Amino acid sequence: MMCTQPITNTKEAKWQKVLYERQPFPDNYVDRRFLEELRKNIYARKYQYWAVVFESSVVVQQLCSVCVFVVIWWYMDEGLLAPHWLFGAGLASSLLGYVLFDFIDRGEGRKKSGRTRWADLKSALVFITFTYGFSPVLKTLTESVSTDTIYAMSVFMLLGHLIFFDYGANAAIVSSTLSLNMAIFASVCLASRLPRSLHAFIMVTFAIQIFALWPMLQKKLKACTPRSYVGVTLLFAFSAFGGLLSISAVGAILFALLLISISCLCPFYLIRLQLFKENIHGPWDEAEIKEDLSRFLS
Amino acid sequence: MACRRGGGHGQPTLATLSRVSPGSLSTCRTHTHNICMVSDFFYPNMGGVESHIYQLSQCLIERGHKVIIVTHAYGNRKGIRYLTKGLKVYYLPLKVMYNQSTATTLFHSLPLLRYIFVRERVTIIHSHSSFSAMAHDALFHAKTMGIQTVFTDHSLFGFADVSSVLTNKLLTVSLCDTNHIICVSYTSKENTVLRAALNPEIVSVIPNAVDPTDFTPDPFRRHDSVITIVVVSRLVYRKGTDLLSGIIPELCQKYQNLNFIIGGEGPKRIILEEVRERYQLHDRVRLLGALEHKDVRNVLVQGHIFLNTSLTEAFCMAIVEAASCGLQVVSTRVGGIPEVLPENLIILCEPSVKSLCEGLEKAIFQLNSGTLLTPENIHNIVKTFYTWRNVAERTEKVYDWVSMEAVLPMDKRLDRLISHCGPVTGYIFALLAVFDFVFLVFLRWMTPDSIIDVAVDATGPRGAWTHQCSHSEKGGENNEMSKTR
Amino acid sequence: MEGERSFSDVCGGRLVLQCRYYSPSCREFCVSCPRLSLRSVTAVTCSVWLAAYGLFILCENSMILSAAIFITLLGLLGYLHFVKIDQETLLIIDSVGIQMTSSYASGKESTNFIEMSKVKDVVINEAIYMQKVIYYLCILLKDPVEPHGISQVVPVFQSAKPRLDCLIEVYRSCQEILAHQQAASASP
Amino acid sequence: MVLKAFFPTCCASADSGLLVGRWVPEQNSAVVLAVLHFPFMPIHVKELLAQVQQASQVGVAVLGTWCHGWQEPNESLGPFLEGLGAIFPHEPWLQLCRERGGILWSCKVTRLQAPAVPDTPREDQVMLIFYDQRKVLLSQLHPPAVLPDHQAGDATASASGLAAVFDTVARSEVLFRSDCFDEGPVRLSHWQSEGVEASILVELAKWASGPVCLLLAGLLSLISAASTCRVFRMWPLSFLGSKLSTCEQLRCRLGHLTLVFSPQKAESPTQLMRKANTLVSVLLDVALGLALLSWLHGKNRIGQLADALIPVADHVAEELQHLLQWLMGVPAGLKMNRALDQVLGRFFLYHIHLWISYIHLMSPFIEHILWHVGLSACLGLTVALSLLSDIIALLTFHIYCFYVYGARLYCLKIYGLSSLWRLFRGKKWNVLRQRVDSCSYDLDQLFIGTLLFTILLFLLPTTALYYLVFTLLRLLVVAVQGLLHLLVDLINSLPLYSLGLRLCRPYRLAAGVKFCVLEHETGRPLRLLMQINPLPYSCVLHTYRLPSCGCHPKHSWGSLCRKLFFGELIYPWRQRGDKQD
Repeated sequence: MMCTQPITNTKEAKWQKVLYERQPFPDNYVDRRFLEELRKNIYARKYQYWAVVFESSVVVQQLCSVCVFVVIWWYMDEGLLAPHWLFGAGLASSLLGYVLFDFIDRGEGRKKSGRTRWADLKSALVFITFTYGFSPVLKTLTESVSTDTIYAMSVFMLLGHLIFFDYGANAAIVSSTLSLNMAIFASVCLASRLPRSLHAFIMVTFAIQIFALWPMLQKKLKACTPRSYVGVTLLFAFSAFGGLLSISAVGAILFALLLISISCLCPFYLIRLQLFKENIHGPWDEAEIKEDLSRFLS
Repeated sequence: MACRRGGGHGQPTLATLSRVSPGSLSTCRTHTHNICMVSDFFYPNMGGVESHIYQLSQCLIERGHKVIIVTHAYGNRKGIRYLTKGLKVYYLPLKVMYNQSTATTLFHSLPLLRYIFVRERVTIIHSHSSFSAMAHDALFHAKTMGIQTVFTDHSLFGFADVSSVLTNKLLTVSLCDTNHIICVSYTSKENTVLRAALNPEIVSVIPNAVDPTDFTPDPFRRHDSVITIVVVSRLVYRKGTDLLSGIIPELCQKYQNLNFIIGGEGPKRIILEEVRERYQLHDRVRLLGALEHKDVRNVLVQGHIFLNTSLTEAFCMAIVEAASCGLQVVSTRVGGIPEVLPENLIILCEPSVKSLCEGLEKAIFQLNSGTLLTPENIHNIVKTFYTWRNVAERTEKVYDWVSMEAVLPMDKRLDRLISHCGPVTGYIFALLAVFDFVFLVFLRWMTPDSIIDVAVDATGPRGAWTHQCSHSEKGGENNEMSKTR
Repeated sequence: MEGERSFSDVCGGRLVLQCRYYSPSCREFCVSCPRLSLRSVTAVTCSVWLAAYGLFILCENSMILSAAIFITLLGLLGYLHFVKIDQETLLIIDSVGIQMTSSYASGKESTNFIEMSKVKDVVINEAIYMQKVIYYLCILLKDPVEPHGISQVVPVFQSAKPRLDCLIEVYRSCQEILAHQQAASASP
Repeated sequence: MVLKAFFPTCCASADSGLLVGRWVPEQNSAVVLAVLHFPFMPIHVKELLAQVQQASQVGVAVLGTWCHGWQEPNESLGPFLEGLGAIFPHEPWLQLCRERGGILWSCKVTRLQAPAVPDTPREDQVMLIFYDQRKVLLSQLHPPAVLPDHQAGDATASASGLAAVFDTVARSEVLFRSDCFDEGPVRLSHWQSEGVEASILVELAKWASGPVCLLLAGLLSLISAASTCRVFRMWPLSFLGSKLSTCEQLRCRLGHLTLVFSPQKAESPTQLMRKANTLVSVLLDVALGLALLSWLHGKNRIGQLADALIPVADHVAEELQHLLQWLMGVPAGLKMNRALDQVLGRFFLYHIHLWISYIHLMSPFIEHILWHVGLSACLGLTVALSLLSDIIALLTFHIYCFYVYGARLYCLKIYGLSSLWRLFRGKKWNVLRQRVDSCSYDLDQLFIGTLLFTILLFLLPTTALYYLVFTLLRLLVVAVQGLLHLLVDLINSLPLYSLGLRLCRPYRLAAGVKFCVLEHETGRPLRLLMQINPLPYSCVLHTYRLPSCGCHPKHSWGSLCRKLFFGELIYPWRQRGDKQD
């Protein structure tokens, strides 16, 4: 097709990648230098297996906390666990965690955020009063709704909590607020199924402890003392496993498999699949701005 | 807009055309084409694609082809309009979905497009801009109807995120059996070839052009007591407005006799205003807001240095216009920009505040030391680079090649779709192509081509316009009005 | 002189164009569609009645049948009286005006007369109609306030949309009369 | 240019004579108004024309001669007619002739000023246009052309084309006054207005109408003054006046009557038409009202009605009670919150209880009230209807209350839920930028927000159901009232007089003219018949419909549905936000 073009004196004329000169080549000429600026995988990262495993422990933690919550709820629903016990345990553990929270980094975080103990006390009071005040309402809230609906809703909400939880990745869908809200919603739904309003009250407080306060402590642990963090994770995982085992063996097995696959297999596959990555870069890419420009506006 | 180029070129071109000989420069100019430009973007909407289509069509009309333009209705501008030299524009009543691009179902536009292609006896469909859904629809239908297709890609696209992956897939499908593709720069060609997995042989590079008579220098409009930096672009992220917001305070603090003139509108305008507030630069940074295309020159000639901070560009018209107005251009080294101007006319920097500031300081130093070329020289150099005549000639060659090719018959087309676009997408779109074909057969049965009136040519060899036959029903006063019922 | 020629409309149906030249200054063009065929009427009626009968079988209620009959009759009357246009006439009289008459199948006639002093020109124009792009003849009315403007566009032969050849026929002879008119008004 | 001769059909059979008419040079057409028969004295003719001219500012002149076929055509006639041209100099000079057959017409135009060109091609270009003088005289062109100012004689120059012809004929009415039977010096033949006796009656009516109008106008002014005095300005009355549709209707009627009986006469035909329409609609209204009145007060129908009314109200209340019972159970198997359900149900039941007792309290007076209401029908059917709608509004007041409570509750829930849903997603509504921003809440905020969100979400179906049911009831009532208002508006605004005119005298309202070509043979002038093209009924309605005065809900269907969904109050009591805009 292109032979119709009289290609003259290409020998001495050398093709340049410029548009402002008439060059003795047809418009669809393809030079040797075509696509020579093509780069591949310049931003690809190399992963260390154990590092990835360590990172994956966050997911394990979250799964475990959801599992623990469900287990506890089941115990209370069955009446095997007296609310006072749970309340006492929760109170003790949260006090312990509170002390730990400041002890780990010797109060730097508190200084940075400038949050006083009075504020903590206040919010704690708010939790308690509101939950206690609303617990009768919660009790009668969903009695006309069928139990299956409630279960489906809370499963859905807990899944959402797991999906939207902030595992430290900067993706678009991550929203810690949403995940926390979904968890609370689920806990309220489940609590409204419990026999008495005291149960409901305690269930919701427990939900706050395990879904709101515990991850904060985790973050700090992970930041400051990774070793102890790993230990805590293992401990937590085993406790969750045990709790589940006491309810149903099959569920426990499946849960254990899930944890193992997440913490061991998935990192392995990630590193394997890295080899097949092919990411094209070139002059046509939209340049991203490296330095932060907020300093001009602050 | 329609009366930018006064008539008068028409007759001489026709004369040369009439006594063209086979041995002369243009190899196969023995016959002319009926070209149909399809794009969602056309006047009254303003932009690079719009002016490209308009100018190219005008030059092709000069060279004796028949050109019509098909776009979607803008507000109450529906039906059929005539622009300068009888350039006929169909504003089709299709729904606009997202920034001036029509919603596509791949089928609903077939009846009207087919009617137009038949009544205008179109031989080549030339679609513009990969962002325009209508252009892709037209390509799809044209292949179904067995008309040669040409596509011009005006934009660059990355490969990183999900959206670009999807759009690239669609582009692959849409271009896999297009006869020829035109890109505006070599970078754009590489990009398109990679995106659509094309054979680079069928991709031509034909740059955009500017009308040098519109952008002439006027050194008396600028005050040499101060140095003025001009920025003309839409104020959006892709044009690097954030970089600009960093550059302004840096330089304004360093040089006291430095002014900025910023033309253009956009969502990022607010950060520029914040910078101006914060550094008290109201007297030195002028924000002009949205500019008409005709005012751009009057803004450009007020400055010494033109700054372009785009983060991605296929072919930056703005810097060519600025250089044509005799300004020293400082620009980021992205996309096709390095190919556009020679080194002595442009200072290329990395897309970062630091590098751009260095480039600007270099330009200012040259300006103060008087080592810059005078605006007239710059204009005279740039004038020869990009002209629409040249673009039209090269596009015409593409048309000639294409018109000698054969359009794939249905079965081959299906094979190509399936083999070329991957298993899943390939089969899906092959199915869609079959549906399209069935729909076309149905339409042909409903209204056979025989009962479609052949339109009276306004342009082209038998154009009522080119030989002013006023007694034919197209001549006369009805050429600027149309109705849609 | 009388002329009767057969053309087709944009949808392929056949039309008959009759030209009557009463005098050099007065001409009449009459486009007539084929009349409503008995077959289609019977087809529609039968289909409606069958549907009604089906409903009647389903729910034993003879109201449906009577309603169906009533509806078909009313629909037919309405169609003939308001929708179906059999004939469209364009009468152009030099220095008096242009008169457009459309006569319905029921014999009802609606006339629209435009004085020659208001007429600016008669042109053929293109428009996007349904999923087609069609030519149509239209009368441009002068804008009373400023003489070169166009205040309104009156389409001619609106129901029977003839194709271009037929329109050109009419257009030519209209232009003759208009030209004669302009010459006469220019000379005194 | 073609010469157009407008010739009255009534003169087609007249004896030979002179053509009297007006020459319109702009579109070179001759409007023949009458034929002046032989024999005559030229001096008499001239003074007659002078009279006519100064009576009706029209340049009437002798345009030419007219010879009718059935006198024996003698050769002396030709030169004699030529000679007439010398006596009555006119440019151009028409010679209209109708041969024996009756269908063969011929017309000759000679221009004395142009002897050099005896017959230029435009001489033979003559067009005879016949018109019915009476119809053209009486008809009124639409849209009405610019009013020709009566000072200048050639005012019709402004009126273009055919409007000029119409105007000429209309203004030279004095010419037609002269009767062909009275023995004047000259004998004219033109259209004769018949029925003189009727016209005498009309004259009497006109003479009498003046003082009557004055009297009534005085009365009406008194009434209106009374209605606008300070007492009615005070708060409750003015509020009621604005809300009750009866007051609206009365006000509107008052306006109509003042318009009709206003002593100054209508200057333009449209105003005259408007007056006539109003009068007719008022008369019809009162007539219908009286009919209703007679029907009501015969055979103690009021009593029966009153006896029927109380049980109906009771029945409605009972139905509502049953509905509430149903809602307090498990309606349609919906999952409602029992506690809230009970609360709401009891609340509404108590209302109904109140309502029933109220009804029974006032049951003895119902009959008298109805009797007085029935009297109001003599003011017109519309007043009675609007009173009826007011009564309906009063009798269904409990439904309205329920609706308002339900709507308020539902509205609160909806807004709370929407804002809490934003909090649930970790967003918040930015008032300054009018958009949703993301924001980071504290832990306790989140907790309380979610708690409330859950509770509201589970309580929503209950309130929504109550709201739905009572809204439907309310809409039913509103629809009934709307129908009544529609009827009232129809009677108020229907231009009956114009419609009747269009029906009986189609030519009185002319949309324009239409021509039809009479049979034509070559060599003879073209003959057209000009007929009046009557105004279509739709245009009549559109042009002459009286301005309606009703209190409709002003918002469209879309906004109505929106309001219903968001639980905002609809017609008639609006929310404060709506009042502002």
